[in-house]
Amino acid sequence: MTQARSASFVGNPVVVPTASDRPVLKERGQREVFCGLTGIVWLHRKIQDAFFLIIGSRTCAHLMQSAAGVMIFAEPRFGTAIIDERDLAGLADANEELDRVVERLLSRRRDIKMLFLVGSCPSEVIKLDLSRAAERLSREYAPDVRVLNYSGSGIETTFTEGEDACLEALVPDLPAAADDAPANLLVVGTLADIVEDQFRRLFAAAGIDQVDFFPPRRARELPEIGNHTRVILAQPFLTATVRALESRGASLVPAPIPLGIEGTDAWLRAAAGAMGADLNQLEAAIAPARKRSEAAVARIRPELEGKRVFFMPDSQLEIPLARFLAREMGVHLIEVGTPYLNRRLMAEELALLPDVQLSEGQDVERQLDRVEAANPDLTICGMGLANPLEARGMPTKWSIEFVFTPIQGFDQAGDLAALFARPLGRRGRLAFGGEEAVACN
Amino acid sequence: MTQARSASFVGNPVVVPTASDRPVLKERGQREVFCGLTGIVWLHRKIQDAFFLIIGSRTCAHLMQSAAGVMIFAEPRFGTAIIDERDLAGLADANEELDRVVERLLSRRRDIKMLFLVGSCPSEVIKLDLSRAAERLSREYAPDVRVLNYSGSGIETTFTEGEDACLEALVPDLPAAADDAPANLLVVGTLADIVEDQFRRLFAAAGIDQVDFFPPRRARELPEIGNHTRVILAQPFLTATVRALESRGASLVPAPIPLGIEGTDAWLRAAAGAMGADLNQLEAAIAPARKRSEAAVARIRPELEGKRVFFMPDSQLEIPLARFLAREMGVHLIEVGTPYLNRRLMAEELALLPDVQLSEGQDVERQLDRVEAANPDLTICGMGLANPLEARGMPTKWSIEFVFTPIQGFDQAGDLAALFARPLGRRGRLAFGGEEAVACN
Amino acid sequence: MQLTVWTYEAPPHVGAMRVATAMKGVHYVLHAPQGDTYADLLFTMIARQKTRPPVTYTTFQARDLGGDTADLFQQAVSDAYERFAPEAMLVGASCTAELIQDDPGGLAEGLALPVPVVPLELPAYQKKENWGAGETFYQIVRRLADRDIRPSPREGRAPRCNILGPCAMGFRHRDDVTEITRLLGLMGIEINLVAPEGASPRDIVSIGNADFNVVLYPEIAQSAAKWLEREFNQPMTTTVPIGHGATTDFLEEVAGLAKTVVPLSLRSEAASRMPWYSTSVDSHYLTGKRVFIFGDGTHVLAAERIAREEMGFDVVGIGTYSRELAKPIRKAAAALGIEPLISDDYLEVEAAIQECQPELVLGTQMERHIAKRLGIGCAVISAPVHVQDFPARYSPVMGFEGANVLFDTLVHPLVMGLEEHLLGMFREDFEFNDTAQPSHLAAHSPAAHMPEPSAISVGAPSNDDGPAWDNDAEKELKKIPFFVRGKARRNTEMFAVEHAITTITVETLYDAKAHYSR
Amino acid sequence: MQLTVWTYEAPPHVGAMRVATAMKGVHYVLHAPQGDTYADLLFTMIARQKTRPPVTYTTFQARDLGGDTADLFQQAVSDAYERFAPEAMLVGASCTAELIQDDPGGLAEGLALPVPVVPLELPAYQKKENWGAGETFYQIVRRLADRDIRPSPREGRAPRCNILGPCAMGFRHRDDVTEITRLLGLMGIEINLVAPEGASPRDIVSIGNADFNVVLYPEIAQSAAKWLEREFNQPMTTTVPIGHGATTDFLEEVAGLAKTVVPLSLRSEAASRMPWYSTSVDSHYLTGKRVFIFGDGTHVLAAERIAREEMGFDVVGIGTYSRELAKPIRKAAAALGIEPLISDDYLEVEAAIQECQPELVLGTQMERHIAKRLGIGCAVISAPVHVQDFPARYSPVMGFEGANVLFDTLVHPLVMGLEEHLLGMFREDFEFNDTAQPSHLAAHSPAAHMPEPSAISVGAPSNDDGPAWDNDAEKELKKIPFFVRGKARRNTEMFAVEHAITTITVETLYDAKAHYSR
Repeated sequence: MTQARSASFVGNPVVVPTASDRPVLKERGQREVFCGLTGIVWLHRKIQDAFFLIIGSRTCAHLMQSAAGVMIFAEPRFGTAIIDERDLAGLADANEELDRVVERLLSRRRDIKMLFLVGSCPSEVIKLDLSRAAERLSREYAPDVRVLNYSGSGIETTFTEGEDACLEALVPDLPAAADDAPANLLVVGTLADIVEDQFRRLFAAAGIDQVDFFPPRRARELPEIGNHTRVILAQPFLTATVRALESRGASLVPAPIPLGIEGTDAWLRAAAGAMGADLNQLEAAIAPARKRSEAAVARIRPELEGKRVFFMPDSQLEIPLARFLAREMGVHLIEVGTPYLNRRLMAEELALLPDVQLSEGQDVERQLDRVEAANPDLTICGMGLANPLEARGMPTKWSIEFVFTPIQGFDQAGDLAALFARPLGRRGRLAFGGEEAVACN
Repeated sequence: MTQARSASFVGNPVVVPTASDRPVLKERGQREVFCGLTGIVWLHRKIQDAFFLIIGSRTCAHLMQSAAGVMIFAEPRFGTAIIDERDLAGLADANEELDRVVERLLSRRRDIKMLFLVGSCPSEVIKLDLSRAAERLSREYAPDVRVLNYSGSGIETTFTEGEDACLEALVPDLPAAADDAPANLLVVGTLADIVEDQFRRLFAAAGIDQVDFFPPRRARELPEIGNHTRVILAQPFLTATVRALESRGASLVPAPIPLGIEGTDAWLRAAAGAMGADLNQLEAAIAPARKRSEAAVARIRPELEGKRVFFMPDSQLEIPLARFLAREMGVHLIEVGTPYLNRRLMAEELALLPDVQLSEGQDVERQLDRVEAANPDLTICGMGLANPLEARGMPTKWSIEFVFTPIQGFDQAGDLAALFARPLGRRGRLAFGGEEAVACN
Repeated sequence: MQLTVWTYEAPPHVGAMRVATAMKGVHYVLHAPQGDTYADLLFTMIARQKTRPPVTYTTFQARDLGGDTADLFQQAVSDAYERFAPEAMLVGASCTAELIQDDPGGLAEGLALPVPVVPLELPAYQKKENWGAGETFYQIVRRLADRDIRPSPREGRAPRCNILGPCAMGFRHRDDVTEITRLLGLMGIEINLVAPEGASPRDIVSIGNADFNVVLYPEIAQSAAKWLEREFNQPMTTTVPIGHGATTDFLEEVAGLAKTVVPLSLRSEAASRMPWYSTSVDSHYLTGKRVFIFGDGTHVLAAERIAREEMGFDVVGIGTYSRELAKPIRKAAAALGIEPLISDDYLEVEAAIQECQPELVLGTQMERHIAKRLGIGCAVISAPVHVQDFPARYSPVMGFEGANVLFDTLVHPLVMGLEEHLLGMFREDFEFNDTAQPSHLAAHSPAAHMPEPSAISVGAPSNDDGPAWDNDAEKELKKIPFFVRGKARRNTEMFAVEHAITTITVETLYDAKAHYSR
Repeated sequence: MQLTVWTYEAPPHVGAMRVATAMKGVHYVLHAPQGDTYADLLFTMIARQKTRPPVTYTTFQARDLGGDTADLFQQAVSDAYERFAPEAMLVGASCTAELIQDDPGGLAEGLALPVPVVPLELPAYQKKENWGAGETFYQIVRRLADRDIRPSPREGRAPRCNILGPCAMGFRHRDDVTEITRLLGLMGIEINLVAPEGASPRDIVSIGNADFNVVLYPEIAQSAAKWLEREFNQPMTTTVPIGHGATTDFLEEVAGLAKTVVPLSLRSEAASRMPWYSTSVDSHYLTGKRVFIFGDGTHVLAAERIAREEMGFDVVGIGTYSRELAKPIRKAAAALGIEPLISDDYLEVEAAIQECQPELVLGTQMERHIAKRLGIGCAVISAPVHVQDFPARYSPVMGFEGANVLFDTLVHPLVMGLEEHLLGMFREDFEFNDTAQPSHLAAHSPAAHMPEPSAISVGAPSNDDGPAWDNDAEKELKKIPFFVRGKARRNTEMFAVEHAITTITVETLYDAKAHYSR
């Protein structure tokens, strides 16, 4: 398979006017999204020797076990130091209390190599200085345990921004690359292990061997960073992390997110271009995977073509996902909400996205009124909102699934399409659903 | 603990007139007992590399899975070659059919070292010659698989007699000991592995090292036998096996069955005596275990003392068990039924057994009339009869449990007592049982 | 001869026992050796019945075979009549007695007892339990039903039916009857009798008093119901009300026969929780799960519809041990485009499941063993019964509550949706090895990691004679979570065979994945 | 600060949400940041409710903290009133808003809405979920109950009661209410209202119309019921009808309050299957199993009685996270002669269970994790709830059907009696290794053989600072089946310590066995 091909996308492109300064409906009102603490649900699985200690209230602890509880097999690698009356009344010294909790934790759990102190709404409001605590504890437990801190508080972060904050906190720990180090490619944002392996194989086949992934699978396997580092994003929500990486000398490779065939193709080409790889060799390397993914995606496209889809704002993945649906699956987008729009990081995505109502922020009641009025074929939304829509006969998809599922890259493009098709297919399979909601509880 | 003690029993002996030619109520009528096939349930666990292939009807297969099914974790090491119309009509040659089944079995299951062809009621009635088949197949599969046969048919064998028939079939395979071999002790009858280990330790401590157990844990570990072999029974139901062993030159050591402290003590002494061991050394060896067993049994005795117990005929263990209950637990025996009474093998037991109504054989309806009339505190009976008695407010104990539970030896004497006490204790614990039977299905 | 590890059905005389035990005032004298008395424990131990089955066994022995077994049988019949004073008696032989050809029917007739005696001819080397139960019930109805008893005119009275089929030792019959009786009550329909369960010979006499028959278990009641249709002009239901949809259809069918209408509340999707629970977003992950269904004909047919229409599964294998219902199973299989497995050979079923690599098995206690060995989830939906199939709690599989029970039962063995995702996402996590089981199941790990089972194995692993996997491909396969790995392996191998690939590489794995996407 | 891996209760405002969601016509405005909206999924996802909880969150952000959060709150209340037009409103703060001290009650009052507004003071750093639910319900009743409404004279009418306590997200509340309503119906008692579940503010107004109150969940209903007793002279029930015996006692108590008698059928042992199933010979093996019980106060107290009187277990550990019910738990523990564990520290519970080495744990979803890690069976008998606690099928734990459900639930995790025997008999059988699990459970092996859990471990294994085992003794211990080995190990070590034995030999093992026989 050495035949060189042009970079033009070969799916079923939907040609639409695009613009990066397109109008956005900005909303302010009740938001129905997780706070940044929720990122721990996947981060504690990704970085296997890290532990995440939230300094917060019972609400934080309950959020974590409710959002993650149904997904946890073994003991989690996270916990909460619950602030109580005595801490608030000044009867207990918060730092001493924290030291005691950390000591209990680390003495029981000696496999921890990195400990994140994670700030929460209450810890922010009472202005607990976790960065000083992290420094102190890091000194105390060096060299066994590195202690870092970041905030996942809901007054500052929304859902996936927790990962952004966590990675940002990690950046200062990245070892500096030598000035004469060869260029390296740093893929940033949590990916499934199997997807990382695939990308690594593709890059290797294209002659790019200096590839690192961030976050790493183990806390001590931190990639080097320097002026020759090319950063490419695997996830869209990494505003602060990119800023921090750039401050370490790295440069950002503009690219869409590697979702769908088109996104993956452009992403790989952008990475290869930035690394100065031979594009013919790249083409030869990726053609087989792209070709089979076209077949896989084409098989599912008829189930989605022409369907009307509404994205509630949740993970910041909404724009890349919408772009994939519109351009590769022929979906009609009704509204694409995002909790926060970073125009710079989303520039390549926005250039591809068809003309559609974009919204940023949320007033959940009004937005649900719009959903109701539009009666979409599929609504992508948070966990709390899905069943009430299903009960009204409107199929939904949990937005969190796109964070938890291997969907990036060619060989997952079919899976990604299938994720969207599943709720529609299910309605088709089931002999139910003709009736209006009737309370059955 | 070297203090020598006399052999006199130290529990709470009940002194009663005993006689080995005591009168027995012989009954003939409907019998409610398993056939000999059921022995496979424990034999296939005891001899781990043997497989038991029943040549029988669907009833045989169903009996096995019903009686044993609730107790089986993994795949059983038994199966049934079900005779069908074609075999009966002579359309198929039974021997060819059997060869085909055995080939299928052995080719799928290469861990089998010994295969028992087990006759059943139908195979006996149609006079299928399994011994010739076994010879033929043994030749064919030598040296990998030894093929033997015996009958577990219900027209010839009752429950535990299946083990007797199986062991009898094994006896010709025992290697002959050299004429000048030292005396060896052969403990005959299935015991739990842990009990074997205990006896082996006690015998070793008493200076008796030449001890073998039969059946062995693996089919190829057959003990030697000869004129110097002393056979002692761990189970009472081995009439044919003893005969076969005697025909190989072994001599039977008269002893009670090692149930309870008294039985175990006498059994160990009989064995040691037959092996010419030093009785002082024996006493030193067994005293600690006996002493602690006295404490264990004494703790349970108050729960059983004075209770009235009825044994339905089932496993042939009835007489030794009744002897234990009467003499060590102060139980009042109402009737002790046994499916078959071998006066020779039971001589030592009968000598110890208090005066009590003995019955042999069964007319189940009349016997249940007697149970009803006596209204015992505890009835030991087969699985099919227990719940109807429980429903009438009469506590029961499954007789099969005494075959499946490690109860022999000093360190199990407490467990044995507890087995009897449990149904009574349960009635005491539960807040139910005051009501007459009310159909609840 | 057939090599049998487990048998799906008992011999036919056990079917007769089930009918005798279900009824009141009946006694069955069975010419049989002592070993056959084991069957009592089915009823008193597995089903925890409080009384012994009304069965007398002659328990003849080898020494009786000379010639007095016929006397023994007559004596047993006389004694049983004396002792139990039944309204009617059944007489017959088990497998061994069949060989000695004593003619129980003739011998019993010779006694000229003052009650009806129904002779049963149940060929033990040909037929099995369900046939035996069906034949027994048919013979009883035929012998006892009074042809002069017919329903009064319909005007001014409620419609009236018989419920036929429920039996002792039946899979959930106890609660199915309660549920169906409740639903018929809500429809305003009177029950003339339920039989065999709870019916006396006297009740059977007036079986003709009903307008129509509700046949819950065709295996047991169909012969009798067809005879009643022919001789009494009683129409019968043909839909078995297992599952939400089938229950709805059943009620419509009943309404047709009863000339009434189904009340609105029973036509609503809220009549059971199945529609909502299955539609709810939490159930999306059930979509397209590959299931293999095996059991008795009635429950397999019902499970097939539920799996497809109510759970959203893909049915990838279907079969039954009920040869009597082979025809409708073949039809269902044809509609699915798959080959049905009509067999009572456990080893054959095991091989078929292994070949099929489903994600879930809906089967019997026997398939539970198979699924355990293969590390696949399994829900029990059919006889043969086990003590676990007689729970204390209300557990019908019929009617709307039955649909609720089935939803829970079918979902239980599966890894929950979000767990699936996390397992797929972070395969390398050291806590996510193959021993990680559905978190709602206690202390478990899949059999895949148990020592190789010593069972009669079904032969070669799936890739023994197929294409070989290279090292990298094997490693890549291991990155796939255990609950879909079997399917991935199978698909890849099928793809390789179709494309004449002899060595499977990582590329083959992904080519196959794309090929079979969805 | 308290290190928490799992928390047994949510914060108190979630308790308030449970009450608001249970009721009709109520809306709750919660001053809280966006993260707190996660609580919606408890209701819509875990309990699969079809509508969002009637809760508006202000979702203030860091940038709002300057000063306009009070305005934000008032705006949210106004908007919510406009949009949802509730009959009554609840207002309050979550943990974060509590710190900024905006006074939701005062702010809402300032709006002078034309409906009752109940301000909730739920100290988030002090109190927890159940207290929050109880306080909310009490405040609602206190605010809305019309003191002029009292029952008419008893003559000539049926007795009438309120059922208090059932709530959204309650452990089996949905079905408990159905079961208790059914039983009260059979007693001829009318239900004035059920609350909070299903009650509107209007219904609460006429709460005084009942003769007495049935308190199903003291954690939630006790404050309100005590107030009603004081202010309305409504007596209340004190027996919680979980278990056969407790249900019987409850019905007697109700009959006393209602001045009526319990019908014979409800006094019979056949009212549930528990008595017969537990008496039946198949259940003898349950006798003396050592169980550890932990959960909320109500369910633990009930489980303790059931375990002892109805299952025949030995209760060797008992505890609760409900500090409100510590007193009766202490009393129960004293009667058992054991120390109760009153704690909401998961790690402490874990340590207690490990120390106790029970054969079965009756606990919550959290103890399920612990039991899994220790390779012990566990049945879930109490909140906190999990999606598995909202099954499709009818699954009460109260009343007679609740007793049936509990019998099945408590027996399920155990190895069945005859299996126990075979496992004990042939330990050496290569198929009987420690991975052999109860045969009725699918594809499992105990956690004991899973890779050492990476959990926050509760420290040293039981013999680290105790007597050492010699080689032979260790080997002998391994011959004991896994499901009693923990107990044997513990007993032997206790015996060794008591007798100042530093090295445990085979003889020590058997000396200890004899010492602890029974």
